[in-house]
Amino acid sequence: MPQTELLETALEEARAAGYIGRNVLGSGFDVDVLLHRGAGAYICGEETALLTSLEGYRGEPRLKPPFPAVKGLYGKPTVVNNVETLATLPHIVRNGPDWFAAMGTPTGKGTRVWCMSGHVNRPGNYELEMGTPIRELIYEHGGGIWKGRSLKAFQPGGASMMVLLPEHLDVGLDFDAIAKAGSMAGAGAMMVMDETTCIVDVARRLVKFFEHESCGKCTPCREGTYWMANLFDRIEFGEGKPGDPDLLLDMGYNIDGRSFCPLGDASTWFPRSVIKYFRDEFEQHIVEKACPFRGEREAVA
Amino acid sequence: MSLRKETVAMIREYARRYPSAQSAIIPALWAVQHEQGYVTAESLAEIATHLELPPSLIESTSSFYSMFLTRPEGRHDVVICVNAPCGLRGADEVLAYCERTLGIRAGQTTQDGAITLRSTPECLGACGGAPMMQVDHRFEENLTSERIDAVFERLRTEPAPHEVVKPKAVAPVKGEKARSGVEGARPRARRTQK
Amino acid sequence: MPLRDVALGPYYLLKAMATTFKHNVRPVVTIEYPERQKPVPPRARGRHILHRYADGLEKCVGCELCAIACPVGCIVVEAAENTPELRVSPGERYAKRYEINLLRCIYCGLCEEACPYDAITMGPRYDLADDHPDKFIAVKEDLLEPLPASLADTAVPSAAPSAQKIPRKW
Amino acid sequence: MAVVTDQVTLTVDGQSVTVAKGTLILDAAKKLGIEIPIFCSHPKMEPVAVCRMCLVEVEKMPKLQPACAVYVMDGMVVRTRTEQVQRYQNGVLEFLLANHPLDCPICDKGGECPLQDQTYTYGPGASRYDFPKKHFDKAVPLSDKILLDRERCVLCWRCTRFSAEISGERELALIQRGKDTIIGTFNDQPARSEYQGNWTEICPVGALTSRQYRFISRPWDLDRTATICPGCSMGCNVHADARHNRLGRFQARENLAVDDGWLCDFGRYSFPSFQREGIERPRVRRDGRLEEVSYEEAMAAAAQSLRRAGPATAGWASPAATNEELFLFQRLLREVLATPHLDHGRGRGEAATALEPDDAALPIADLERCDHVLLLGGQAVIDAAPVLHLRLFKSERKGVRVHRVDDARAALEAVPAEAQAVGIVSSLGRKPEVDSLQGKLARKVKGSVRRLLVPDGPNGRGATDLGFGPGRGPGYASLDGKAGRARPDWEAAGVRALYLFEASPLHDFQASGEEREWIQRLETVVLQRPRPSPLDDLAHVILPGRAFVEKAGTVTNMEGRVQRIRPAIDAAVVRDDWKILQGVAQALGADWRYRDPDEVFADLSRAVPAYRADRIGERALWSERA
Repeated sequence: MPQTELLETALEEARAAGYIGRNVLGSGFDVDVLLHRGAGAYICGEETALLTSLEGYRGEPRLKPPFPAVKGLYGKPTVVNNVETLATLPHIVRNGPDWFAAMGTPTGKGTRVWCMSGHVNRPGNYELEMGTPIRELIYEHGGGIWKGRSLKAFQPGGASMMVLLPEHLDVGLDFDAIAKAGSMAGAGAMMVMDETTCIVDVARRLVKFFEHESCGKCTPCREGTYWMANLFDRIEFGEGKPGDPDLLLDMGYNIDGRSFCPLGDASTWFPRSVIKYFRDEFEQHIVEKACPFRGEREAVA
Repeated sequence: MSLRKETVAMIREYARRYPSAQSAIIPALWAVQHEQGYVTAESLAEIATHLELPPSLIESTSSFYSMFLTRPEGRHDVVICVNAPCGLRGADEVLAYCERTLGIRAGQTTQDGAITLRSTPECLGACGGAPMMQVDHRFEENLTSERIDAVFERLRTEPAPHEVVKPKAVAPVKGEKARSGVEGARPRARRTQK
Repeated sequence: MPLRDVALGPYYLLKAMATTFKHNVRPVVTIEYPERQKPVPPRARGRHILHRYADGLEKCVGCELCAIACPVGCIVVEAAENTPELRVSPGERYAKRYEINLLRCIYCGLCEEACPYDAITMGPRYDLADDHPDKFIAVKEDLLEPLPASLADTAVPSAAPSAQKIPRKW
Repeated sequence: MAVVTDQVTLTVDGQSVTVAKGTLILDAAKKLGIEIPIFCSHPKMEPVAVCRMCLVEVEKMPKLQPACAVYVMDGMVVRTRTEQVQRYQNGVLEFLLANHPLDCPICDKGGECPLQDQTYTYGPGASRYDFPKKHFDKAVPLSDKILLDRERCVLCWRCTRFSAEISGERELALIQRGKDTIIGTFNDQPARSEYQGNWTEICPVGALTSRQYRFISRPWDLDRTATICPGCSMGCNVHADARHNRLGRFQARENLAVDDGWLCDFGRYSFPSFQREGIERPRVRRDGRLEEVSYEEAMAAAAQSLRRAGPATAGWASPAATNEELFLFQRLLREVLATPHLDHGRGRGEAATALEPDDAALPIADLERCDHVLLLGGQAVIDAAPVLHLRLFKSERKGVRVHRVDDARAALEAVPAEAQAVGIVSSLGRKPEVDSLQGKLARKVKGSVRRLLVPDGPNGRGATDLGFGPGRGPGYASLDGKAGRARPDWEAAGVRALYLFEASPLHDFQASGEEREWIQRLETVVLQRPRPSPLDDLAHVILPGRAFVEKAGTVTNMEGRVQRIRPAIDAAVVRDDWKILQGVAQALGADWRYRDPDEVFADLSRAVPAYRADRIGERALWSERA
């Protein structure tokens, strides 16, 4: 059943039960929940872009300051929360803050849902205590790397985060620890890659995603992602030139921290970390004028 | 004026629901797409009249989001995610298989008008079930050739979703997750092809 | 006059004649100008040439960079837009009027340097003489390279002759 | 204890500067003479910081900050030319140029293009982008006035923001997203805005260009003249750019008090009507045929005929003539020919109402300081002076309530009694209504009520001020019972000779068929005009004069501001109008010895003291001085 319908039904039930609407449970407090559906733009995950989109404009981020808490939706103070936060709230309300804080590490309390994808035997969503080692997530819950292969690399926090290597498997799943390892926990999407993965191809797909999702507002992101996507295409399909990895790094310098919102910055993190760890693979693509992993592709399972 | 009375009433209602009529643009676009299956320039102009906004604004907003189709396509919309997690689990091969089976390229519609096939770099949000495809806003996950065949078999006879579901009063429209924003869905060929 | 000189007279005479006749068999150094012209070095800067592409379209787009680069201000360019009916150059723009005052020109070649399309170069012709100063104002038709023979009857002719209504600046 | 002030002190590139709170880093740097490159930033629009060209280093901020969007703070330390900034500027220009066609040689903006200039100043020498560039159709007509080249567009949003923030029409919009973003109108329909020319002017690249100026000239070839737009009584300041003595374009010359830096399309694109073709000589009708003669002969002939008619002469001057000419013409008629019949209404019916000093009591810039503005007549008033709309929209954005009403009763109701400053804007034709409305409003509201009427023609105001009408002399002096008749009554008043003085093809003498018949019966018609006119057939003496853009002098705009006009193109082939008027007067026996328009102005300001501004161009607002 489509999620919008589920949510709409839930809202109707809540309204009928008097949990939302006028005079909630006789408390004299009015609150209503309105379901507003977006229409397909990753950039609307940025809080100001979300507000702009809610106002009916193109979902382009706004200048900060003023921050949404000061001047947000329709110019009024606005709090923007994501689903993860809201989903955690009922449990904290029910069990108390101490129960929640008892879990996890001193710097990262509670639990978090990790969405594991890629080359593991059991991909899916896993809610784990903060601080659980990544090894446990991949090898116990995820059932290890598929087809008995070994791990090449993984991306711990979603499409934009820097790549980590098998040596980082014992890092705990919490924000500080992952940051110390050189990446970020981000959205909690764990992408696992086995030894046969072409890391250039993965970066290419991610950069194409950012190119597609760039709103086009600021120059570095609009032109930079387009250019990077072209470069990755070229390298992956055997037309790369010797200077291309350095060109990518230099473009990363010109985009990261310069774009209007973090989407542009984020588009460069994975490619740059990949060039750092796997520069030889880039060179191989360029020298051999082909992707060295193409032959080992899986057919439809 | 080609929109149905119910749709117009919905658009008017949306305009009242928000502090500014502008906010009703996206719900109104959904309502139109839900009625017709796509949003033409004509409908954009009509939305503009009902919301009392300049039409350029409606086009500006609608073209920004990738889920609004601008021209009639096949009855069913099949989108294959080729972003990294799906790519790792064989999305390219799935796409190639679909193209082979349907005898069309991504971005085209089958001859009988049943299926429009697309691929998108935009994550459709089912990385755990990769490789996946989205059929009329519903997910088909963990694809195999047998599953794909079965889905296509079903789609060849089913009517288009917007022909089945009538718009409810003021309810958000049906649909599960993104229609994709692939190249083919962008309005009008303004760019001169090289 | 000493007798010795008288005696040596014929000798001197013969010696002089020998010198004279020696030149009869030497190669000729004069050129029968203007019937014959001396070849000039390849990079000589003579009168300008406006070039065409192989298909007969003019290279000049009328950007006026030559005019602004010219240190003596001897070039006047006016541009116009190509239309489907009258296509003179490949882009959107062509030179409707292109004139060089050859008397004012110092043949420095900066126009050639400035040209972004290699449309103007300095040619080999240096012998510019005429009987009236007005004849030294070279208009576009004078400067343009002739159409390739193969295209002569099919190609679109250059635009109408430059209008002279506008007062000259020089 | 620190004193709380509205001033903050910051350091830019090692230099200290004190500016008002709420100043952008960009403007603070500008105050020090430090240039920060920009594309999207425009002083009249809200900052958006989309082009990212202006990023600078600010101490204690980890990322580079957009100077066009960050406000100064006390003690801020800004660095604009560090290695990091320079390397980044190089990079962003490389990005902007990656898909830019670099067709500067054929681009109309080439030579005055910020992208070009900044690439030379801050940019890389070469691009590393070696992919095929994005291609769009070249020169798509956006309307009959504007062409759009999407390849050149750098998506700075200036034009779309103009459309939203300055003119409020929201006609241009961004379409698509990301790398496919383009600007355009809804469904590629032709743009209908009256202010499109401003889009071309604020475009920092050659994406939006004017059709009329297309390939006319390179900017460095233009002869630029600072003058006034001949379009209407607004008196917008323009640069008239001509090449080889042909006008190529008008561009806005910002005057914050008048035009706020914008022009309307009617005025901006009016220049082709002023183009002079060929040489013209005076002509005199002999035996029914017009014969070419010298100016002296023609002026003598005119004088002879006019002397015969004497007080039965009527004089009509275009509301586009300069103050100097109007003053001389007025003297010629009143003093030399002793006739009281003067008028400047363009149509026969428009002569009845004359302006009063108080009709200019509300300066244009003060519209922003009113709390209620009544636009009586709505769009009709805007059509008479289109740039007024931009000022009114700006005022609305600042919180002024602008009521567009067509009915005086509705207008009276629209304004609440507690209003502090009320402005009424209307056109000359509705003067009686405005007068009564102002009276009623003054009784109703607490604050002041002022009015601004839009006269016809760029110098309609000046014509009235200088007494170029039947009822009042220069400076609204009473004529002591010697008032003349207005244009509709000339026939009845027994006028036998007519002296018509046209000065602009946009504001010429418009005669109905009936009036033409009357003119045909007259014994003398002297026609002084800048270019062939339909009245030539009726004239007995034709004296070719100069048009608005060809002469020097002053004109007075609707708010009573006296501004100088200068010849943008050389019309040496015809004589100056003031010289012709002086010549005719001398031929009639007057002892006039003006050597230039400035001497006329000196005389004029003695007769009309309000025009005695210390410097021409300063305000000579009637209500304050008369």
